[in-house]
Formats: sequence, structure tokens, C-alpha cells
Amino acid sequence: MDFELPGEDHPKRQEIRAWFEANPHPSGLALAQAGFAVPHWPRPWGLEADAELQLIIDQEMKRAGVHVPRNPVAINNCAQSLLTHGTEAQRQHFLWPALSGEHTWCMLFSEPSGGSDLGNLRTVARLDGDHYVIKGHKIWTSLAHKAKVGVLVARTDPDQPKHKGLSEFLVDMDTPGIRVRPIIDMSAHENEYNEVFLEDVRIPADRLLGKEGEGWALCTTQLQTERVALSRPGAIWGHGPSARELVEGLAEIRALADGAIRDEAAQIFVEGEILRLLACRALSDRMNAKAPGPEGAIHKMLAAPHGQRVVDLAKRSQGARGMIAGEKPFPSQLAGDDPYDDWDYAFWFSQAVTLGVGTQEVLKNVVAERMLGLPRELDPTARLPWAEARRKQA
Amino acid sequence: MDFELPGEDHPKRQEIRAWFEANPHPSGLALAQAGFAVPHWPRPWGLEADAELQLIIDQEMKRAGVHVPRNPVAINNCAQSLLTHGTEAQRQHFLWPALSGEHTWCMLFSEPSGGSDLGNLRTVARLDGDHYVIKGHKIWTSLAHKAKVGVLVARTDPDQPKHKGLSEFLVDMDTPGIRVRPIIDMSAHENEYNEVFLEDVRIPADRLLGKEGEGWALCTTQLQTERVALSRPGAIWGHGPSARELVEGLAEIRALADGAIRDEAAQIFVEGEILRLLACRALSDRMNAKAPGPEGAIHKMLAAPHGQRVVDLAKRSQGARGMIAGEKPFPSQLAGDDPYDDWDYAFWFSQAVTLGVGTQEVLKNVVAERMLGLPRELDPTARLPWAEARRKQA
Amino acid sequence: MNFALSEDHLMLRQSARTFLEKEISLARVLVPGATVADADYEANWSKIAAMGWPGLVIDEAYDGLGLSCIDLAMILGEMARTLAPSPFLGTLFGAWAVQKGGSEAQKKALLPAVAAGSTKLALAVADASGAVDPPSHEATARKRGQSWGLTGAKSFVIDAAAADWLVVAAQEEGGNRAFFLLEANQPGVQVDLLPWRDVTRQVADVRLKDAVGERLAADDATLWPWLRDRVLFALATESAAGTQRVMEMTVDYAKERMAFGRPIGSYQAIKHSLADMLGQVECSNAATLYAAWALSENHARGSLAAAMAKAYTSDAYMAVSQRSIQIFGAIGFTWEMVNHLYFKRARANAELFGSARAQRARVIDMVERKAA
Amino acid sequence: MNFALSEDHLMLRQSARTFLEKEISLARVLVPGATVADADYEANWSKIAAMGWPGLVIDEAYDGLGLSCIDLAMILGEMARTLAPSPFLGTLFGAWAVQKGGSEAQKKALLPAVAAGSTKLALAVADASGAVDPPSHEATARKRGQSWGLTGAKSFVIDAAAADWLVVAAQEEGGNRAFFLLEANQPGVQVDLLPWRDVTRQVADVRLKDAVGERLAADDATLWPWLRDRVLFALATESAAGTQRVMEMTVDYAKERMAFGRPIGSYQAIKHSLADMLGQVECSNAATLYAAWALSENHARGSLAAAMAKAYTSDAYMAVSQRSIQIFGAIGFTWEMVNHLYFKRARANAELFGSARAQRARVIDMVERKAA
Repeated sequence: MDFELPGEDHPKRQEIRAWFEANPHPSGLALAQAGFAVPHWPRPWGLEADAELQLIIDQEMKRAGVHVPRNPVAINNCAQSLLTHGTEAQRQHFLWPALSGEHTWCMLFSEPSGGSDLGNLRTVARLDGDHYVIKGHKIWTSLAHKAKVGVLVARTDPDQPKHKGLSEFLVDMDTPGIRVRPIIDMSAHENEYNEVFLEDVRIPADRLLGKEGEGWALCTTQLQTERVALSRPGAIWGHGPSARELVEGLAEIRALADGAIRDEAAQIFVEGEILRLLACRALSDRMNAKAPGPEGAIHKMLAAPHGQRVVDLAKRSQGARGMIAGEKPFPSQLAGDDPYDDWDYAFWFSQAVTLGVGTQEVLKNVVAERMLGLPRELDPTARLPWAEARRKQA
Repeated sequence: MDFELPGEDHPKRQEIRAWFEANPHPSGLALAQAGFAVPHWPRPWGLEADAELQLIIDQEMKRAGVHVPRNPVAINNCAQSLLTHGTEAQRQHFLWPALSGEHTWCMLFSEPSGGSDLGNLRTVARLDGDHYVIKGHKIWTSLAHKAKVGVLVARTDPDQPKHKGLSEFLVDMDTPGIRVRPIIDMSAHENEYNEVFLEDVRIPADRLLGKEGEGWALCTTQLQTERVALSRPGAIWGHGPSARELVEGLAEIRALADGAIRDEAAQIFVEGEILRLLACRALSDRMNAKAPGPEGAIHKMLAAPHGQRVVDLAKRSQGARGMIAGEKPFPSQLAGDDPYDDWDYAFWFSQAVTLGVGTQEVLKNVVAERMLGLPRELDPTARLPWAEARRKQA
Repeated sequence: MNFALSEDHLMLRQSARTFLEKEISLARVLVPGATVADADYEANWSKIAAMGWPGLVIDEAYDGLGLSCIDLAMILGEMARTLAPSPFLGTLFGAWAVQKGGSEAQKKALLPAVAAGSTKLALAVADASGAVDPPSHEATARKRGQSWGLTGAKSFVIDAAAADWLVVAAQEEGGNRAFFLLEANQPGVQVDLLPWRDVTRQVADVRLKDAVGERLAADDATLWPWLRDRVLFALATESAAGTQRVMEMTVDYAKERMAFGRPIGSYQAIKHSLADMLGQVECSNAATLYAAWALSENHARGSLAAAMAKAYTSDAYMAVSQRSIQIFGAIGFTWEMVNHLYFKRARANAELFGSARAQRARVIDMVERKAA
Repeated sequence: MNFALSEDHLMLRQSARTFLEKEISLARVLVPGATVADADYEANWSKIAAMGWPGLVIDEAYDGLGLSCIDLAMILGEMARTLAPSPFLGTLFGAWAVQKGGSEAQKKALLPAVAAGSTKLALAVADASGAVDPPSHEATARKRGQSWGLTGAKSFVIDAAAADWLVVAAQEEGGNRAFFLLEANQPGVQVDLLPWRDVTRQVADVRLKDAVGERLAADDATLWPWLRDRVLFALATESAAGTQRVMEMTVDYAKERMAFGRPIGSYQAIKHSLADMLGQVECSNAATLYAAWALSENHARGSLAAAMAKAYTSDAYMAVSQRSIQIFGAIGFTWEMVNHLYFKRARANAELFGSARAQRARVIDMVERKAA
């Protein structure tokens, strides 16, 4: 056991640092071609990096003030599926523009009628000659308003049970018939999510990813963020302010003099430090070649309400001033690059962190069932042909 | 609306007070015959008292230092069933000794295999000539070690669904074949509960209460304490210390100087005051002739964890001294007559208040289903013949 | 003794509900980017004024209805159920101040017009930190013959931009604290709307520069505790009613919304949350009605009851409205649903005039003083 | 960097588990009215001593095994899983004190016998209020030629009645604070067992009247912070392991116990509780192992890590052991089940050497000092 992170003199670190010294303002394509967009992937896309090297790269990029191309859906979730399930033509067509950030991706998964029951989705894709024709309605699609490529799950066989009749497609977002409507959330900030309406959208049949019927397996894999969660202590899905910054801020405005706030802040601080340790342990597990399991669910189960507590105490420390839009709780903590660095926005957005990518209730089921072996929730609709189950519920 | 309790000059109060002045040390029988054991019952047992008169009687008894005969199972739960379902012979034989406290009663309901699923009980009563023969195993029986009369629920027809094949009996606790074993709980205090083993216990057939098959209806009615819950703010099922005494005690040992304790104590105090109001509102509802509904469940759902918070904060205020058996948290608050008045005992016993008479989980189901109309929990065993359901589970 | 509401109160409540359900719509606020300016604030006021509600607590001698805090709770609660945007609350606070603190002349001059709905008021107590206890006196009052000149800043003034007259807490030269009555429409008064997150309520900063006013007759020491108890009670009443409305709509949703082939309300995680919500609703209502009764009776426990009600309902409304968003799922977090409006009202009510924690500190102070 | 346990540590833990599961039985404590006297306390010690565990953290120079806090955590955690009653903890605390604070002669005289299991120790720090930070000095030490005479009272001394030697915090004439080594078996030392609710642990009061002792070489200012961090870490390690054991047995029970035709673990109220418990277990283990590592390395964050571990694990163990009783239902509240033993150990560990809240106060003090 050794809780020290790789030091300044680590030889790999020297090497990476040298690259960034030689390339102080790299383009997205240059970063991707150097393997820094997906260092854990095989060459030529990545560097076959282990977790430690990934951590070093992260730290050195931060030090150099350089960001991975902002294309989280491709880089964290979906593009990796092309390595194993895509055709060579799909890889050549989609991967470099994705990794370089040229093409923003989005995930066309959730639907209004579904909620936690994603497998029950209603969007259909019907084969018509050498095209699929898609009809349906998606929601909670991050980045749809900026995306060039959509990863779509649709039902290709309604007579299969709900999880078996699904397939996945790579869709050009400028195909006729696609309409994107932004969803403004309670924060009143620029939209994070969108609705996407698909009205007889025709896409070439070679945009099918993998085989028909593999859609459920692909999309559940993609929803588990594959890249190692590095030490991201921020309140909003790892981004934005952390418990340490909360305590510093409260100290700055002298709110820690109040005994009750002091104790609450200490509690949140301890929780935050422990979550950092858990994130590092996950990293160690990867380094020790332990396959990632459902710990991702437990980490999110703990981190999401922790993040809410962080921003909630900051908000309460403002008293009535906290209800003024844009008001900052702590004078010296300015917002950084990340929109979630804004405490006020982070607070009003924070209700989403226990909803997005698995509600808190679904996560607790996953943890209890997959890590503790407790009996699964009954789903009377799981084995029926989907179309029949749907008739029964109507 | 009027939140004042009946004043000193209330005419009924004068009358009751006069009785106690004339009878300063009444026997249990004298109290019962005056109607004070069950004032809400019809004459000759009670006074047909409304809720206000009951409250006055309670207050005047307390003032006179007189207690209702201690026989809660008879007086609060079971004896009233004899008025409506008993035979005249049963009333004559059982009621006066019950109301005067001469015969202590106990409830032989719960079984080890059952838990919250009381209706699944396994004790059987088989008719054999003019006797029933009873065989089974009961548990969590308060007062069984002191009782003369046991109110027993047993299965008389295993081929009926589980709630339909039950019957209720009045059993002499000294009948051969009954063995009582005390259960010592984690408080290490004198036992509150017992196990009762029934091995071929023969009782006369006329000890059946009501008809065969009415057992479930009788015992669920009896489990809802029928007498109006008067203003009982104590931590342990209304008995023992309350939030007010907690705050006084904390003030006495100067624990309220700590900001975090002060806030927690205030929170508990406010909760306690609100629970008093809810109890009084239930009383008003009775006075306004509103039938008692499932509010009993909501009151217990709120009061039980509140009580635990009261004794828990007291315990924590003792620091390490709280782990010494018998150590009192507050010097000037001596134990009264009620064993729960002892803070230390009340704390170690308090785990029971969210378990006994419906666990917290079952109460929340009751509140959600009966007061909010939410869908009932599925019970796949509810409609099968009991014997068949039991075979399936084995 | 009777802890239940009378038939009269129940009827009053029902008639208010019927009226508001028909007349009030939040449709224009549910458009992203909407503010209180889009909230039919003035139009709602006309409807409310036509019902006579501005005169609810004003004495009959000044053309009001002379009703009690219990009656008020019936109507104010119903308005809070719908979040009905209007200058009702600011006017109510101002009317209380004038009725309790004003001279006979001041009352005669203002209250009949308030009762008629033609004059609106606002109460300016807090400074920029939100502190009210005691009222901040960043504003100072300087005697100018018969009148006074007021200078300084007030914040978190509910309905200030709609008000014709402001009641302002300020400090006299020499240090006495008092309340002053100012016409809003004069050069020395500047009102700036705050970008308030609770978009169903108008809240503003007020800046005074030699604004002309007159002093209310009553001393601060008499007026403020009386006024504060009623303000706390009013906010608690709003919160209790909002909590109940949120619970009801969440229960309805949980019965309808399906997941994995069954209504989400059949899952214990949801079901038990809703049972907890009902517990919080029952407690909120009990605490609030007790405060209403105690204030109506000028009972010795009135201050305690109001502080307890504000403390309890603030936390309950925040918890229930937050849980409601979680039960609705992602849709409950969008601007187009009402959930966030209740969540924001909950948090705003909790912070205005002293947080739950501040009220609990007052509760325990009162209990200690009584014990001592 | 490697945040995972090594193979060696995992093997050490497994061998301890195998040994303890075979050797330790709580049967005699599960009889109502049992006390630590019924708990095979001495017999367990003989078994533990035979394993060499008393010498775990004693330097090899004094015949110990010279292992680190991480190794210790493996074995101490396993003992806490079974609640194994024995004088291990008191002896460990005493050994730490002597090893860090003793002179070479003191170490030579005592530590080999401790490592061999033939001498037991106890550490007396708290007074009757339980306060330890700084150590109470209700005991005073008066110089008597080469030795010292100690008078006063200590409380909450773990394993005092079993100990051959006591390490006692006391105040010298002149006010210096220091630690003293006393033979337990002498006229001036009186040890009275406390009726301690955690009946798997022996805890006593110690009264001293002119008891003869010698002073440890190290200053209090050096020794106490070092010792306190390790004591907190040890208690946290026990609590984390107990939490995990309670979770495991509760999960097993929830899979087997049926209600209404299905295992209770299929109900979300139970299921989600168990998921929460697993979260608490993961956090407890992470916090404790980090403290073990930081203390093993004499890392600058050692004090912070130990305080955080004690704070977190205290609350988690209390919550999980209480919830366990609730999930077992009424049977879990009887003396004959082990649940209450864990609940009592949880509460005792939480209070000894400073509660969770006291540790959090230290945490935030340290963070503020660092920030300043």
C-alpha cells in the first residue's frame, strides 16, 4: 500500500512534460495524434497507458494549461465501441474527427416515457432497402444542439423482449427529419440538455453499429464511463467546487465561527477526503489489472449526494443573498473555465446529479443487487415480447 | 379552533375532583366500578365519556396520584372486544377482574417465523369434542410472565387463505402445557417480553371469542390502541422522558453552550411540541365524533423516531460516562414511577419503539397505502390456501 | 378546547381555493427566462383586490374585514398553494405595521385605501446581509420640522416596486430605532428589482437619499416583536401550504408514472418518501395553525409558536420540494414544470426574516429564559 | 502509488480470520446478565499471545515483530470482527507508550515480556468526564528520590484490571505533564471494574494513593500527540471492521428472512439501507487504511488522517449497527443475538478518546491552521 501519487521525478512524467514543452499550444488533432485524447486505447489512437500514466498525463495537461478536446460522449462513453464492434470503414470515418474534437458527439438514448426503464424505449428503426428509417423522440440529450454525430439506440424488433430488440446507430445530426429542442432547466443557465425529435429519418444501413439486437449491450457498456475516474472531487459529477473549497470559502467569510456550521463543514470535508481516497483506490485497482465492476455505481451513489451537500451548505451560508441570481458566496473564489465552477450555477444545477446517468434509487438497486447479491427487483415486463408488454400496460 | 385545554373551573372537572377527594386511596375495583378504568365504555363498565372528559379524568387522576389499574392489554387493547363479540358469560367472567387489575392479560399474537407478516402464524387450534387443543409457539408477549389471561390467535382452518382461517381465544395462562420463557433484551433490564410455548393445551370450547374465522379482524382491531391517545409526549411509546425534559436537562449540565448541540436540541424540542399538538388534534377529532382512522399510524411513525432522538441526544451528552450502566445524564431528573423514566434504561430499550406494534417500514406502508392511496405491496401468499402457500415456501 | 378548524374556516378555505384555481395560472412563468414581470403580478392583484382580501386583517373601523390570523391562514395558504404572484404579502406586512404602529391619522389616511385595494404597501426591514433581528438600521432618519429625511439602503423588500408607500425601519439621530412611512414615488426613493430566484415573488433593493417620511407612532420596541411574529407566521403559513401542494402533486405523479411495468409509487423508496412527506405536511400544518391561534389570541406563547412554525416549515418545505423534484425525475428539474418554482419559494421563504436555524436559536433562547 | 493492500497483507488478514473464527466464541456473553468476566477474556489472551500478536508493533530489538500500522490493522480489524474479548487493546496502547516514550532501560525491562505475552499493560489518560485532549491530570506525581509517588483518579482505563503495569498521565509538581509507569499490584493502586455496557471489553476506574512509579523519558508534548493518533487509529480500525461484519451478517439475514412470501432483502426499504451500509463500509475502510499508511510513514497528514478516520468510523459504526437491529427486527434487540454487542462496541468506541464531533472539531482546526 502506498498512498503517494507519482512524483516529480517519475521518468514517464519527464517524457510527457517534455512533449508539452515542445508543443505548448497543440491543436486538438495534434493532441489526439499524440495519443493524449484516449491514452488508455491501443495505438494508433492511444498509448496503451496504464492508470498511473493516465494520471500523469492528466496532471501534466493541467500543468500545461491544455485540455483534452471537449467531446465527452465520444471520448468517455461511445467511441471505444467502434474499436471492438465497428467496421474498419466506421473507424476511419468517425474516430479521428471524434478524438480531435472536430465532430462533437451526443447520445440519443433516453426517452420521455422511459425514465429509469431505458430498455422500454419506443423509437423504432425500420430497414427499408439499404437505409434504416427512424421515428421517435429522445430526451436528456447533452450536446445535441452542438453535435455532428448522434449515437442512437432504437428498436429494430418489437416482437423480441424489450432488451433484445434494440440496435445502435451512428447518425449524422444534420440528416433531414432531426429536430433539436433545447431544455432549459431550473438553473436558467444555457441548456445542458435537449429533446430530439426524429421524424422519418433515413440513414444508410452501414451506420448500424455491431449487429441488430446488440443495442442494449452496447449502450449499457457505454453508460459506464470507461475511462478511469481520476481524482475529480468536484460537486457536479466531479467538476466544479469541492469540499476543500467549501471549507476555505466558509473560513474566508468567517462562517466557521458558528458551532453548527463548523461541525457540518467538517463532516462534509471528511466525506470529501474519503471520496478522494475511493477514487484513487479505483485507479489502483485498474493499475493492478482488476477489471472495473459495479464500484462505479457505489462511487456515484456516494459522490452525488456529497456534491449536493457541498453546494447546499455554500448556498445556505449566503442567507437571503443566496436567492439573488449570480450572487457568489465567497469573494475570493472566482469561477474558472468550467461552467460548474460557478457556485451559484452549481447549486441550482445540482438537483440533476442524483438524477442523470442513473437515479439514486436505481444506483442503490444496482449496488444492492450486484455487489451484495440481494434479490433483483421484479420486472414483469422483462421477458414478454415488447409489443405485447406495451399493449398490456396501455 | 381553540387550543386551550379544559380549565380549572370546568364543571366536569369539579365533579371528578370531588370523587377523588372523597376517595383518596381507591382500590382497583373501586376505580373500575366508578368507571375510571374505561371511561369511554358504556355503563356499567364506563361513563360513556367523550375525549374531553377522558382528558379531565386523566389529569385529575394524575393530580390525585392515582393510577388506572395496570392492565394495558385488557384495558387498552383487548377487553373491549368482549362488549361486541363476547358472550354474556364471557363478559361476566372476564371483565371486572380485568378492569380492576385483578387479572393481568397478555396478547398471544406474534410468532418467531412471522415478523411483520402476523397473518402467516402457525399456531393451530383443533376442535376435539368440547375442547380446543392448541399447539404452537408465541413470542414478544408482554406481561406473559405475570398474566392470568392470554388472548390467543390461532389457526383453526389451514385450508383457508392465511387471514381467513384464524380464530381468537381467551386462555387461562395456568392451563397445563403452557410454558413462559422471559426474553432479556439488550437493556439487561427485567424482561419486557416473553416467549410462550403451547404444547397440547386443552381449553374449553366456550373460550372461543366471536366465531371461528374472525380472528384476524379481532386482533387487527385490538392492535390499534382504542382509547384516545392523550397528551403523552414521552420518548418510549408516550412514557418516560420527553423533549422538554431533555432541553431542561441539557441546560442543567450546560451542554447547550455548544452550538451544534443547541441547534439539535432546539430541533428536537420543536418536533416534540408539534407532536403534542398532533396528539391533541387527534383528541379533538374524537370529540368532533370523527372516527379514528390511520392517523394512529402516522403519529407512531413520527413519534417513535422522535423518541429515539430524545434519548439518543441525552445519551450522547454523557460522553463516555453514558456507557456505564445506570449512569444518569442529568443530576436533578430522578426516575419516577414508570421504569421508562430512567433515561439510561429508556435509551437502551429505545430500539424497540420502531419495532414493536408495527415496524417503521410497515407503518410507512400503512400511511402511504391507506392515507395516500398508493398501490399496495404485493403479497403473493395472501390468496392461496395457507397450507399450500406454506408448502411452496418450504 | 377544539384543535380542529371550524366549518366557517373550512368554507373560507374552500372558497379561496375555488377562486384561485380558476383565476391563477402560472403558464407565463413556466417559459424559460421568465421573471416576476411575466407573472401576471398586477392582473392577479386586481382579482385579489376584488375579493376584498387586502382588507382581511384591517380593522372594520378602517373599512377592513377585521379577521383573525386563523382566517388569514386560510386565504394566505391557498395563495401559496398556487404561488399566485401578486403584491399581497408586502401589502399585508405594511398594513400590519401601520395598524399596530400608526397614529390614528396615519391609519385613517392609509388603511381604507389599502383595504379597497387601491394602495399597496411594502415593509423594509433587512439590510444587504438579510439580518432583521433586531431590524437593521443602515438607514438613518433625520428630523426636518414635522417630517423626517431618510437616507440609507434596505434590501429584500417584498413587493417594493409595486408599493405606493413603504414602511422603513431606520435609526434616528441619537440612536432610537423606529419605523417610518414614505411615499414610494418621490425623488429620494430608488427601487431596484433583484434578480430573485423565486420568480413568483417580487423582491427589491431600496435606496433612500433624503427621502421625506413620517414616523409611525409606536416605538420600535413595541412594534417590531409584534410585527416579526406575524411576518414569521405568514411565511410559515405559505410554506406549510406549499409543502402540502407539492406532496399532493407528487403523490398523483407517483400513482401514474410507470417504470418497469408498475407505478413508481409502488416502490418502497418512493412510497416511504411520500409517507415521510405526509408526516412533514401534518407537522407543518399543526405548527402553523397553532401559531395562527396563539397570535389571534395574543397568547403568551405567540412568539414561541411563530418561531417554531417558521423553523419547522422552512426545513420541511425545502426537503419536500427537493424530494419532489427527485421523484418526478429529470423532468421535474426543467423550467417548464412547476416543481422548481416551489423549490425556489421554499428556499426563499426559509431565508427571509431569519433561517430555520436562526428561529431555532430564538426558540431555545425563549425556552431557557422561561426555565430560568 | 498503490492504494490496494498487498498480497502479504491480505494473507496476514486471512490467517488471522481463520484463527479467530476457529478460536473465538461469544456464546458465554450471549447469556443475559453476562459481563466481561464471562467472556473468556483471559483464555482468549492465551490464544492470542501464542500467536505472537502482543509483539506485533514492538521493535525487533525488544523481541517483537516490528510490524507497521498497516499490518496491525489487518489483525486488529479481525479481532474487532469477532469482538474477541481480551486485554489486547490495553496492552497495545501501553506498549506504544513505552516504546515511544520509555528510556532504553524501561523498554528493555518491559517490552520483551509484553511481546512474549507474559506482561500486560494499560494506558490511563482520561478523567471521570472522559476528557483526554489534553490528557487530564487529576492525578499528580510527586518526586520521591529516584521514583515518583502518584495520587489521583483515572477513568475509562481499558484492560486496567488485567494489566501488570499501568501507564498513567499525571501532572508533576510545578505543572509539567508527563506519563508514569506503575506496577499495578501495589497497595496504592485500586482498580474497580466499571459496569460497562460493551461487555466484550474490560473498562475500569483506577484510584491512586501514593502509588510508586517511574517517569517515562519522553515529554508529554512529544509523546501524547503521537500516542493519541495511534489510539484513534486503533479504535477506528476496530469500528471499520465491526461495521463491515455487521453489514455482512445483515445482508445474509435479509436474504434468508421471509415476509409476505419473499425475502425481506427484496424490499427497497431494506435493500437501499444495505446499499447505504456498503457505502459506509467502503468509506470506513478507506479512511482507516489511509490513516494506517500515514502513521506507518510518519506522514505529515497522520494526525489529520487519524482524526478523520475516528470521526467517520464512529458515526458509521453506530448507524450501521443500529440499522442492523432494525432489519433483524425484534429478535435483533434481544441479549441472545450478537447485534447488541456490536451496537454497544460501536457506541463505546465512538465515545472513548473523544467523540466523532470532537474529532471533527480537531479536523477543522487542523485544516484552518494549514490554510492560515
